[in-house]
Amino acid sequence: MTIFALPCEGTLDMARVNQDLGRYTKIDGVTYDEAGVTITADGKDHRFCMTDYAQGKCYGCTTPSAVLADTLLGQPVKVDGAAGTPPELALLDSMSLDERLAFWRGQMDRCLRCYACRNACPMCVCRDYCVSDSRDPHWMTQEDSAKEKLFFQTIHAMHLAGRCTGCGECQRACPVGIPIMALRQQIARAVAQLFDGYQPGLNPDEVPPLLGYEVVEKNIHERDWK
Amino acid sequence: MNFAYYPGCSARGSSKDYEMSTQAVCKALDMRLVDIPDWNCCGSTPAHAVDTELSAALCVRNLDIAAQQKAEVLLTPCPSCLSNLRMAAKRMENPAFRSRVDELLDGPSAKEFPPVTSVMQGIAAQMDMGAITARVRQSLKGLKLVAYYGCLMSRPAEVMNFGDPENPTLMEEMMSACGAEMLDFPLKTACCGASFGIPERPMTAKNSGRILELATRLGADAIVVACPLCQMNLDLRQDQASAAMDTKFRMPVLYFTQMMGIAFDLPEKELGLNKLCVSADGLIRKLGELRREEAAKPAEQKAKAAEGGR
Amino acid sequence: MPVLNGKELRIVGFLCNWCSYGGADTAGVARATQPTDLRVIRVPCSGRIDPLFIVKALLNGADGVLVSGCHPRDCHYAAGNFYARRRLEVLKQFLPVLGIDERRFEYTWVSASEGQRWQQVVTVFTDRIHKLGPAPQLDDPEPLLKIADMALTSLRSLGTGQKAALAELKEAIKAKLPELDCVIGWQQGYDAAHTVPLFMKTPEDVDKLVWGPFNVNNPAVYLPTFKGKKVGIVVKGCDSRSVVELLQET
Amino acid sequence: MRIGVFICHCGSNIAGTVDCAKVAAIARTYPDVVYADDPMYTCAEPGQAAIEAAIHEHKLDGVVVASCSPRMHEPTFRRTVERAGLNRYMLEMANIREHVSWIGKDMEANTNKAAELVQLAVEKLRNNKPLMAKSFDVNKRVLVIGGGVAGIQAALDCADGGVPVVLVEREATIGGKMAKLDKTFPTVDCSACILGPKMVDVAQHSNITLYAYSEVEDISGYVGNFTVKIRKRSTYVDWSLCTGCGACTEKCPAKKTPDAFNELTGTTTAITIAFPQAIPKKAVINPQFCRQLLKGKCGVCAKVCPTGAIKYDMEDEIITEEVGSIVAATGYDLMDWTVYKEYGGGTYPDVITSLQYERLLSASGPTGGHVKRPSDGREPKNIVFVQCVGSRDKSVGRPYCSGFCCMYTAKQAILTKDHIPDSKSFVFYMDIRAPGKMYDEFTRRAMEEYGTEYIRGRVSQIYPDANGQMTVMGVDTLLGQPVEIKADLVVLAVGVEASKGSPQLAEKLRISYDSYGFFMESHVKLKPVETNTAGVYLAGVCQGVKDIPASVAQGSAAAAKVLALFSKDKLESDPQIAQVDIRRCVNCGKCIRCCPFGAIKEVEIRGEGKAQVIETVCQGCGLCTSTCPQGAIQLSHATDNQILAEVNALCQC
Repeated sequence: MTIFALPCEGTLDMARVNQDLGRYTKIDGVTYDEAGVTITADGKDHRFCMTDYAQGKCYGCTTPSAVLADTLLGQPVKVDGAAGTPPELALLDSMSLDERLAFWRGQMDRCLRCYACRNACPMCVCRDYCVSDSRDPHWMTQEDSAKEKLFFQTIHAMHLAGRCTGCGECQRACPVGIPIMALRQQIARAVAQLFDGYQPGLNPDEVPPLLGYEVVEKNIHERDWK
Repeated sequence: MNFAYYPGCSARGSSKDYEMSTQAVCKALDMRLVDIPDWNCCGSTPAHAVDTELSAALCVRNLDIAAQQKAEVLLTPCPSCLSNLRMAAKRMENPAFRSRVDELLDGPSAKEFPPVTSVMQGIAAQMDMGAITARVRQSLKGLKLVAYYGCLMSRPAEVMNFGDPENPTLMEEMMSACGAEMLDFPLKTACCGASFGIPERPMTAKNSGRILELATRLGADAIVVACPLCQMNLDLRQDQASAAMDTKFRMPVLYFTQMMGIAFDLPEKELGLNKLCVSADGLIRKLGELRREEAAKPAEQKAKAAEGGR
Repeated sequence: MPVLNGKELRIVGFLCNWCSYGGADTAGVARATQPTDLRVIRVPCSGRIDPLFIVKALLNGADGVLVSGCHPRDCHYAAGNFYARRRLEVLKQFLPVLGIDERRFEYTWVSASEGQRWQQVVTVFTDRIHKLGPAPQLDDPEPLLKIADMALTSLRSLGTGQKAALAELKEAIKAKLPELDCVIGWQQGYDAAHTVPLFMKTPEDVDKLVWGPFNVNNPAVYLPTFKGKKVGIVVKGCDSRSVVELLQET
Repeated sequence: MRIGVFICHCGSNIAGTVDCAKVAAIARTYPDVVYADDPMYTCAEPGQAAIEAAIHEHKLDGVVVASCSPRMHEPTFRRTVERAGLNRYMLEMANIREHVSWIGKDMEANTNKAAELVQLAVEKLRNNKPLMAKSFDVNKRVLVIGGGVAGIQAALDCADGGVPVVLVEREATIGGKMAKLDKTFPTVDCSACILGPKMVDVAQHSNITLYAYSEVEDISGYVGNFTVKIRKRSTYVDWSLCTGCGACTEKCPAKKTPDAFNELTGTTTAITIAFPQAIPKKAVINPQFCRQLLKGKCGVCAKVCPTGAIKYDMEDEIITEEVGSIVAATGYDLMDWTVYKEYGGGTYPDVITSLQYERLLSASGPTGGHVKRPSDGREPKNIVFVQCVGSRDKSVGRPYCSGFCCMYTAKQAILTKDHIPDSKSFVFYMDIRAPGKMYDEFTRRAMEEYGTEYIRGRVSQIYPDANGQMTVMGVDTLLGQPVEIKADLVVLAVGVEASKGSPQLAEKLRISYDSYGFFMESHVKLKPVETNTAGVYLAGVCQGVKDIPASVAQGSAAAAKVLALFSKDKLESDPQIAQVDIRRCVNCGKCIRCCPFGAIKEVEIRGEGKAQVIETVCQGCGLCTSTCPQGAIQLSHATDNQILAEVNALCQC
């Protein structure tokens, strides 16, 4: 495999872009400037500045240039500071346990169970053999309930534990815009905390943390039962 | 630095010399011992054998005072007091017991008591042996001593936590810090029989006699102790012990504080050496001669001697 | 079957056959009285326990889930519990984001000889669950809709990448193309404001390659379909991490 | 499916706190359950017969037995259903005794819980499939680890049974602790005389390969097919040439070498043969004391050796052996008694261990069988024996009884009287434990015929007094008086602990061990020789404290287990192993990465890479199943669907 790469300056959050474009019949064209783009739809101009309309992941992105490439053109981009809590996770953090339950209840009611999230995920190796639609093993019913849908999100998140690079395709592909990144982000945070700041997708030689172990785990401690 | 201090009854009576020397030595190590106000007997009388709650109450009252004084730690010279105070504090962890004791004291006592520790451990916690050596003015180098802890200081292990209950070594460390040569003393934690001093006189005499006999045979110049009862038995009753072993012991029995006092070259009257029944004069004389001989020797050795000969 | 209403809560236990199940037996043989809530599912090894079993239980009405295996180093299968330890710990930290109290799930180690310890574990855990009370169910609460605040400051300057060396990149790709079956990238989609994947096989295809803020999707998703083929791929920084992760696993 | 359910009363063990009839009634309402009954004793002959009858009568194709723990009777009931023509894996058990009736008295709660556990079993059973065992070849050779009396017995019995034996001994000679003993209780016959012949048999038996001065380095494989790496430690003597003539030991100048065989009671030479009856009777150089090896000059032994066997440049050698079964007989060591500071903590020369005293008594010992005090070589007149030093003593972390000390102490008291007629022996004891055949009579003899004075109580202090005697202070708890005895020699009956390195060996064998390092048997009462690892058996003290007759008996028992195992040409592999659904497998390799046994390999099937389970290697832990994202690899009898069925049975609101 050969990897070609250019330093990335960010990509647009098309969900929010479309929201602000509103209803239109035809896009006449796009003009670019350094800081953003101007989209002309039905003769009307809409300017979108990158700093306001980038995808959530782009703001906290620490790897604008490819971490591994055979052909890497352009200058490396300077990144200052470490990524903070991503917006989706921050939202969940701000809630109580009961609120979170209610939140997912609401979000899952909106889920169409279209599996776009799964199909867009580059780390979903199962492809046509996803447990969500198999009978053996029979992990899920086909019932269209919040429970089943949230359970599927959990399956996806768990299968990605220690592997998800936070590329955000699942959430971007969601036709109803459910912030399902939050689930992956929570696990990523746990994995980083447990395994010395481990971040997936930086070093091809590393073993994914959940496919390995230490006899003595530095950050996992026996609880006492007194 | 100030320390809350519980002298205990004997400090004001039979073991005045212990009290004096303790005060003097601690002063020399700038540890000021401040009596807790209006303290009372710790119940280290038959009380604890007769009525645990009553004897605990006696201790708790003292602990309570110390707590009101906001003392960080309470020091006491007497192992018997120490063990009673600690026992009481431990028993008070049981709510039922606590409520009964509070009743006896009419009024709830402090939720938390300051930890109680012996003067010996107090000193050790305060400074390392090097610091003690540094304070030595007249090294005990050349003296052969045995440390006798008695049965109380290290037992029960979980309450007293004084190192290996069968083989404590703190007193040896302190004495050798003062330059003395400490002989291995297998009977260091044997019982001197004090608690049977009245009803079982002969047995007491035999127990003490055994200790004196071994110390004499090992060629010790003196026995160093840290317990008023042990001291009384081995010193005041040395003749009885001699009789029991039909021999004549002449074994000075000094408190470790008196020994340190000597090493620190503190005035004899501050150490209450005159209160000893078996005189320590011979010991002092021997020490004097040793030091004079040394003084005669070349200077650099003298320097060494000042370091406590270590 | 319903739990004894008011009396019991639903507590599910997953026990490894060799240590903890034996420990529970030992407790029984010793007639060590325990709360009755726990229902034990016997598995060969704690390593067999898929964390999803636990989520399944918790989402479907379990008030508590207890997992117990052999002590580290004592696993009958050498290392099963070492893997379990990592996975269960991650699960424990994951649960709260779903709105599930992590105290409702616990894992521990009990050996076949530790009947007393087992009694202690069951008693303590059951008490804990009773203190927490019945678990709230996903269907109970009124839906709560909130939206994340996207007003963020970036760690680096964002832009539209107009100065990017696209031309050179195309040359580089063309140069490599002969030895590759295909190179994955982006091309303009049905209008100027959208891109779609581009699979370059000829130099002409390469000319269609575009670069910019509309290159939203992650081409790495197509890599597995090219398994065994000589494939090239154009990536953004984030995409490259997916590629690296895929490399880790093959 | 047609399921039959049997709720066992287990007399009153279950029925006492569970309404078995009610549970049976509830069970009848479960899907596919066509028959339910509550017999008095299901495991008893009539109970099992009833199950077989029901299977025939009601055409059952699955059975649930609710009774004791499956760890107890699963094999029993599997055989039962098999006799009735069902596949043994069409049985499920609900543990309503250890997990229900024995841990609570609340009838209502227990009955409800029992019914639920039965429901779990039914739901699991509905997902069960018949499993067929595969068979594989057995390598009919056995490895015996440890050449003490237990290991020797196991080795000889196996060898006599026609099985080739590999015997590995850590020391330079076999014989273990028994070889160091002078006499044995209760018959007071010479230890060497009864053990010697057995040792010679080992040396001469055509079926036994002996690796002395060797240790087990690594063990891999599984029952029937173990591969063992053995480290032959360097002896610096080529044993193929050494005749054991002893010329080297006479000439060796390093005469101050501590004598390990004599428990350090005497000294020996740097090159030495442990003792006259040693097997193999070969010389070994102790590199810590050999002048040639330390300073590079001496070489006397090389000069005097008539066969030129000395090899100063010899190195360790690793040998690989293939065996089908393993017997662990690693024995014991004495605990480090120097923690007893009140006994001098090892500083008094005349306070010795009982094993050292054996050497002083032994004619082949350092004193030629004349009892002499280590300090001044004088013959002791007053000997005090202190029992339970490091036994039954929580304060030093040794709460267990070492079992045989009471007996050998009595023996040593008797021997002392024989050696020194004008001597007087005292024994401080806690309780006298003499339950064996002729044992109590023996201790009585020590007291009544030999006038040994037994004092019930512990010793508080031992210290040397004036004329080189030891003062032993203790208490006589029967008289309630302190006692004090002047002793010329004090012998401590030091408690035993598992031999050094037992935990490490247990790891290699993949068997469990307790907190003291003793190996864990499969079942305390019913499987005292087996371990939880198939094909690995235990003999002697390594499994728990026992005396010579018991060790010998267990050695033979272990041999019987090995011979029984080897009586089959092929073994059945447990079908409860992982299976790959190649249609679902995407060859992501996660299972291959995790498997602790390397039991999964990648194979090419119709041009596609797929995972494949090596059936004989798979141990059935199921780690792969919980690792595979698409559930393509399933552990038979514990599949996702079977466990999910149980979860769903419990959680379905």
